[in-house]
Amino acid sequence: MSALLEIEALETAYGSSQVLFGVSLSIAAGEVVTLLGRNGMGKTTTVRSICGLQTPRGGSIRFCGERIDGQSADRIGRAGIALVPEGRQIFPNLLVRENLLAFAANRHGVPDPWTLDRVYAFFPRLAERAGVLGGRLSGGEQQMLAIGRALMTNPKLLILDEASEGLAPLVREEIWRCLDTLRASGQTILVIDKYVERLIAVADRHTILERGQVVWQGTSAELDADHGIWHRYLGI
Amino acid sequence: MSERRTTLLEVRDVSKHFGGIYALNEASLVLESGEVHALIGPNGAGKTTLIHVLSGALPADAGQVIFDGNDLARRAMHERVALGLARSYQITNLFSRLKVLDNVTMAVQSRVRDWGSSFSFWKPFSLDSAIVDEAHDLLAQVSLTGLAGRRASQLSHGEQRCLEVALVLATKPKLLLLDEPMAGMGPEESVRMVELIEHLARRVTMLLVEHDMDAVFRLADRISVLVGGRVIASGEPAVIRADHEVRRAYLGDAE
Amino acid sequence: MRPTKCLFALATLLLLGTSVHAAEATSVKVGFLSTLSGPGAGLGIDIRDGFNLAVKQLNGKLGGLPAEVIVVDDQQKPEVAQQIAEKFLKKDKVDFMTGIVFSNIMLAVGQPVFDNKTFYISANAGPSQYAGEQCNPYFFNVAWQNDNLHEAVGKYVMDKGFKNVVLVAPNYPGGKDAMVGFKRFYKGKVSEEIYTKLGQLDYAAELAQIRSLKPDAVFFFLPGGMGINFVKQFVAAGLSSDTQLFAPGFSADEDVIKAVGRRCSACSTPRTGRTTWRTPRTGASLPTSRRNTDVCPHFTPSQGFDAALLIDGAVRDVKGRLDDKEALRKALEAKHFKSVRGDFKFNSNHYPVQNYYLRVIGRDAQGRVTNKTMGTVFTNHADAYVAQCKMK
Amino acid sequence: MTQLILEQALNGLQFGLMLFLLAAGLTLVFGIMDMINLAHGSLYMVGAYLAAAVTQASGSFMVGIGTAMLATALLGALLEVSLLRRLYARDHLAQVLATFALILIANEVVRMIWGAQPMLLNAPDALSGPVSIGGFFYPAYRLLLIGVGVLVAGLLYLLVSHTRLGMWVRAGASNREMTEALGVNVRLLFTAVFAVGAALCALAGAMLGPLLAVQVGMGESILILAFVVIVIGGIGSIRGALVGSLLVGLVDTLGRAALPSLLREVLSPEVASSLGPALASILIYVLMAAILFWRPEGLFPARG
Amino acid sequence: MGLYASSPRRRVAAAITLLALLALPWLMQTLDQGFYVSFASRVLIFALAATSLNLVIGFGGMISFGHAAFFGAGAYTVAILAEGGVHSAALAWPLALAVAALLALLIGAISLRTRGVYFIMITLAFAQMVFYLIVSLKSWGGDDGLLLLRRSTFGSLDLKDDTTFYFVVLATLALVLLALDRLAHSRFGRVIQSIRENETRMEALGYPVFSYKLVCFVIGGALAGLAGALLVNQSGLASPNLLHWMQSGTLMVMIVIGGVGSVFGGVVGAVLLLLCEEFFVEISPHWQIGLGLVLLAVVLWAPLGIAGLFGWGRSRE
Repeated sequence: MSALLEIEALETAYGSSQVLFGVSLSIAAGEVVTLLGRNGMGKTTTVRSICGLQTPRGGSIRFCGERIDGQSADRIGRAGIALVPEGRQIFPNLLVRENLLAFAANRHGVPDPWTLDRVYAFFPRLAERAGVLGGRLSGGEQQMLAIGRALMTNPKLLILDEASEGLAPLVREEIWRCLDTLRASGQTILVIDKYVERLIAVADRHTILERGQVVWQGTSAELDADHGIWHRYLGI
Repeated sequence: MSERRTTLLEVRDVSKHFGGIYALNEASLVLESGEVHALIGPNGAGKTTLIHVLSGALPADAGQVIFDGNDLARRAMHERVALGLARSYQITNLFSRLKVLDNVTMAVQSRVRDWGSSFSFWKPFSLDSAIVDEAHDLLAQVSLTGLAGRRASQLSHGEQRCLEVALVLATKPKLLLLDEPMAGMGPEESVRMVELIEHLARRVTMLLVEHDMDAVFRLADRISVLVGGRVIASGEPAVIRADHEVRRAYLGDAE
Repeated sequence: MRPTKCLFALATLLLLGTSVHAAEATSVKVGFLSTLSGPGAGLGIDIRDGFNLAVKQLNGKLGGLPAEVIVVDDQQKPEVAQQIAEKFLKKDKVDFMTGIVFSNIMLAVGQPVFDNKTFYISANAGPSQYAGEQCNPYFFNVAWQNDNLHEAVGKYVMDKGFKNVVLVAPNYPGGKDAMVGFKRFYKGKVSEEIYTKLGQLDYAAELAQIRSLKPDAVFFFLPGGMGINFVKQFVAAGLSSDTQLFAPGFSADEDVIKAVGRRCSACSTPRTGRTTWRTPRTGASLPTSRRNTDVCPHFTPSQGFDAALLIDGAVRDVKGRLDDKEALRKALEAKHFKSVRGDFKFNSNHYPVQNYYLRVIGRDAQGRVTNKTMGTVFTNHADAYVAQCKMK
Repeated sequence: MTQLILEQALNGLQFGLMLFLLAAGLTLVFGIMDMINLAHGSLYMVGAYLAAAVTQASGSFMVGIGTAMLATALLGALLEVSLLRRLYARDHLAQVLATFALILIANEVVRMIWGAQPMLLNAPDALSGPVSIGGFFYPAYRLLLIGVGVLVAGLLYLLVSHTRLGMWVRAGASNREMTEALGVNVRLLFTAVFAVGAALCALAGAMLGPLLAVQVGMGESILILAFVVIVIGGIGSIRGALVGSLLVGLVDTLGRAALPSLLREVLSPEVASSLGPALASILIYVLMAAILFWRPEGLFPARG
Repeated sequence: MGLYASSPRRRVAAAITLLALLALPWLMQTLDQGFYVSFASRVLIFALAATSLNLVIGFGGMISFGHAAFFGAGAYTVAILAEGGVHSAALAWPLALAVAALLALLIGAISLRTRGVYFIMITLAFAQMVFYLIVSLKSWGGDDGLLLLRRSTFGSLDLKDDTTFYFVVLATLALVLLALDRLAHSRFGRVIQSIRENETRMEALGYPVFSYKLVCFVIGGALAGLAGALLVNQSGLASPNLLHWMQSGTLMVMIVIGGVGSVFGGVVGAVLLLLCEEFFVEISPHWQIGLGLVLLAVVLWAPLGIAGLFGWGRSRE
């Protein structure tokens, strides 16, 4: 399995405060990988660095073998990385349909591309709300829309930051099921969330960040076997 | 902690929504004077919103906040500070182009009850030596004495967080709202900050919002857990640690 | 250098320094302050060209002395004009000033000029104040008093039996004078006096108002580009079929005719000059820097031309002794030149007494649009304020 | 009386729609880039001069307008890439001053090329007369302006609400970072928006040229009105710009037409005749201050 | 305050400048260039107006685009009073100051509720209101402005004399600059400058930010009114163009060229700008292209203005 995304010794800072201290991580095509850790440990910063929203101070990021660190966010987006950001950040002034259509693309010639219809079939709720302004959606619907919007770009790598944060249990479950389906279809995914138990079922491998450094990496089986790790790095 | 304590702050069913999303949903909370009360919860739970509502930066949509016997509903931010309610910021929020000492003197000078108002147009500030002396005292308390002449922007992140605390302290608050004082700090800096807060805890009541659980369990007398804009649990650290709901909220435990 | 020669030089210098007013000036300095940019620029440029043409024909001299004409644009702003005037008076120390087009600018500049005892020869602006109570020995006007042309229109409109008239003018002294002047001789019904902003260019609202009033004639006084726009929009609004348009001479000058073309066949305008002045005295024509003057007769430059001739005559009369203000004033009053647009003489308030003619825009023999002289409205007409003038 | 009101309403509509041409570009630049561009009025002036010059040279008004729009769009894009882009991140004071400097430069350059006097730009002869609508005459050219205004508003509506470009523009206005992360080159998009805004300026300048005057400084007074419009409408909102334009156009025209006579009903003629025009001319600024006071974000805030 | 360097060197420079300015009329009379005495008065008056705006923008951080309203209000107050027969400077000038202050209080109280761009636009809107109001009121001269046929009288001083008037202007400006320098280092000055640096933080420290800003805005407006009162005496005309937004823009240009937030920034900018206008206009009628380019360059590369270049103003980050 060749690495789709390869991060080495990534360092990122906001002004005078450094957040990442040499994060290394690799994701192979078709893999689902999680990024775990408590709040403020650098998960979102890692994701923002990958997407070009934050310029790294050191280290390298390769995607499909090409260096992408330091490139502009739109080039990285077109290269095939799509982000479902923390807090959804759907466009409140665009209709649901427009949120999806605006970014529809199949730049890499995926044989069975995501289209509006396919997203609607995937999230029937969005089809019902197609003509509603994004800002009027509930939290769960917004998350579906954010995922759908990312899928419309037919990305090689889908990144979800806080995939189920702030959602009601039933909605949360629906999001998980989506990830299951996407994984089954071969989509490469990097996901950040807190529900370790559920993530163990969804993902192949896990990475735990603590104060800007990778402190543990392993497979789902390994994480499942050692609940002590949860409590050390993730619990209260 | 057996002495009788009086209620300093009472938050009653406060709600705040942005568009269709509730950031605070009938949140209630009681703080007793003298305690360090930690507020924890996942991202987006409404912690910072609650701090904003308490400090007056955002108006609440519903509910009541009683501080030291005063209903805060219609009080502007600066009036709340005068009552003794001061806040720090999650993202460092200083006078970055000013010198460290001037940052603190600005904060000290704000106490109208001690110095009178600042509508003084002619007398040079350099004659207000009492204010400057007090500022030096405060800098000593947060161990920034040697850096008084630097610009705030030239300080390291950890030093800036300490300066932030000094600014809040300078207003001589009865209640200190500390919003993630350890955010973005390295390990050593965190330790220093914990020590500083521990030191302050003897003098002032605190509401501490923090993600660093080690720090929270070390510092807090009581902990409230905010999830989905609602306080789901409130109690002593051991009780919270064992609380089923809290574990679910934090770990997704399906036990 | 021999000491005697040195002494002689020194003595000459002293003589020059102490007895300047007794000596002849070596040149004539004229401060030409006018509106040369913006929508009101047309008139100012014409006057400047006329003035310069005269100086050129006099071989660069006025009254036999080398002429130095400093031309500055006032941007149609009173406070800009004031600063320039101050500079003319205190720095350049000009002997004469001229050029101002707009009365509001004239009024803003006048007092300091007079206080400085510098002669102002107006080639256009003729505010009622300076004709009446505030008349001044240092102010001469070779064109007309503001009201005069409007009086002529008023008389004509009255004579022709129009019964219901709407008046349009900008809200500034010249505009108010125009209304007063018109009504001095027109005694019929004025259904509305519309004051617009000075420099206004869109008259949609005013035209709608005129349409609703259904007048049989409209008298407008809108100098420069304002007039062009008004006529264009008046015709475009379809008002020209029912309503006769009247304007004072400069509002139907060549600029306007060219811009408006044949659409303005309804315009009637009184003028002060009887004939075209294209070939005055020396037979030269206007410089063609701005337009081809052969197209049709053009009036405004003659005002500048006359101003130059007046200065020329007066300077000649006093034999270059420009510091003898009293003599210079007498010489100016004597007006020793013949105006190219038909003769006139100065009244006691230094405003002209002259004939006023009516012109109608039409086509000449070659089919070109022009304005034709139709007849005399006033003969040896003076202004209405002269009685109030107690010239010191 | 009804006819008068109708005619004045048409006048207001015409004025408002022309303002809209200016405000549309301005509001997008303002809303998306958070950039105060005082030089917008200069683009209007340059557009008008180009239109006049090309019309004189070619003899065709249409060619004049087309060329002016293209050339001004190009100029706008050039300006954006070379200069304005550096100002997006700067504070408003820097933006105000830098674009104020552009006004000075543009005015002088135009004065150097075309001289200080107004340029002549006449409407095609066919449109110089009146047409009869519903029993009264109305200038054909003004009707054309209304038509063009409605057409452009319609096209802009289609562009903004029914094309991907429009979606990107709206998306970029509300969340630039996310729009970029989804693969849209927002910098290029902004340049394009700026160019379109410049072309609309040129169109407004060329269309208003025959009605007003093509002269140096023509952009400044109308620029302020355009700012009033977008502040009323909500910065960044095309719909707000349209509503704001029509509101300003109608309030201004009807205010000037009706206020003096309304006042005459209640006040003495002298007071009314001096107060009427004064009140009428400040009406739109009162409107703007009132709207800002009660709805500080304008009528249609663009950011959710 | 740390933002200002108040060095002895600066005091010496100020003293030398003052001496030079005191000697200027004598020098100009000797050279037979009396015009420049009057011109210098004008420059100093604009320096005062720019300084008043610098207090608002540079010190208070309020980007007011309507300062011309206060400038014009002062001028019109004096002209209107003169029209009514009041020529005493002791009465008219303080009244001009008061009228401008009152106008600033009114405009500020409403405008300061808004932020950022909206503040810029609402101050502009108010200034436009004042402009159009004056333009439409025929009894106050309308478009033409109001002539002031004689200068104010000031006790036994003969203000009609250009030199005397110059000294009055110079004294006024010097006093205002001294006061401003004191203010910059006073408690109030510290508060408004800190508000400029970080408004929310000042609010969070318990300062009633709105009141401080309003007071600063009113002082700025009042001083602009004083400048207007002097200007109408210098020029003899209260013109509506004094109230025009381009006038606000010009004052802004002055302080940006001179140095935003530096005590002498307004003076430096006004002197430079007016001198350029006076002398370059004779070199080329298109000198404003140069001005525009210089302004662009200052904005892009020297955001602290001339004062910043020479380190007179607040030091750079």
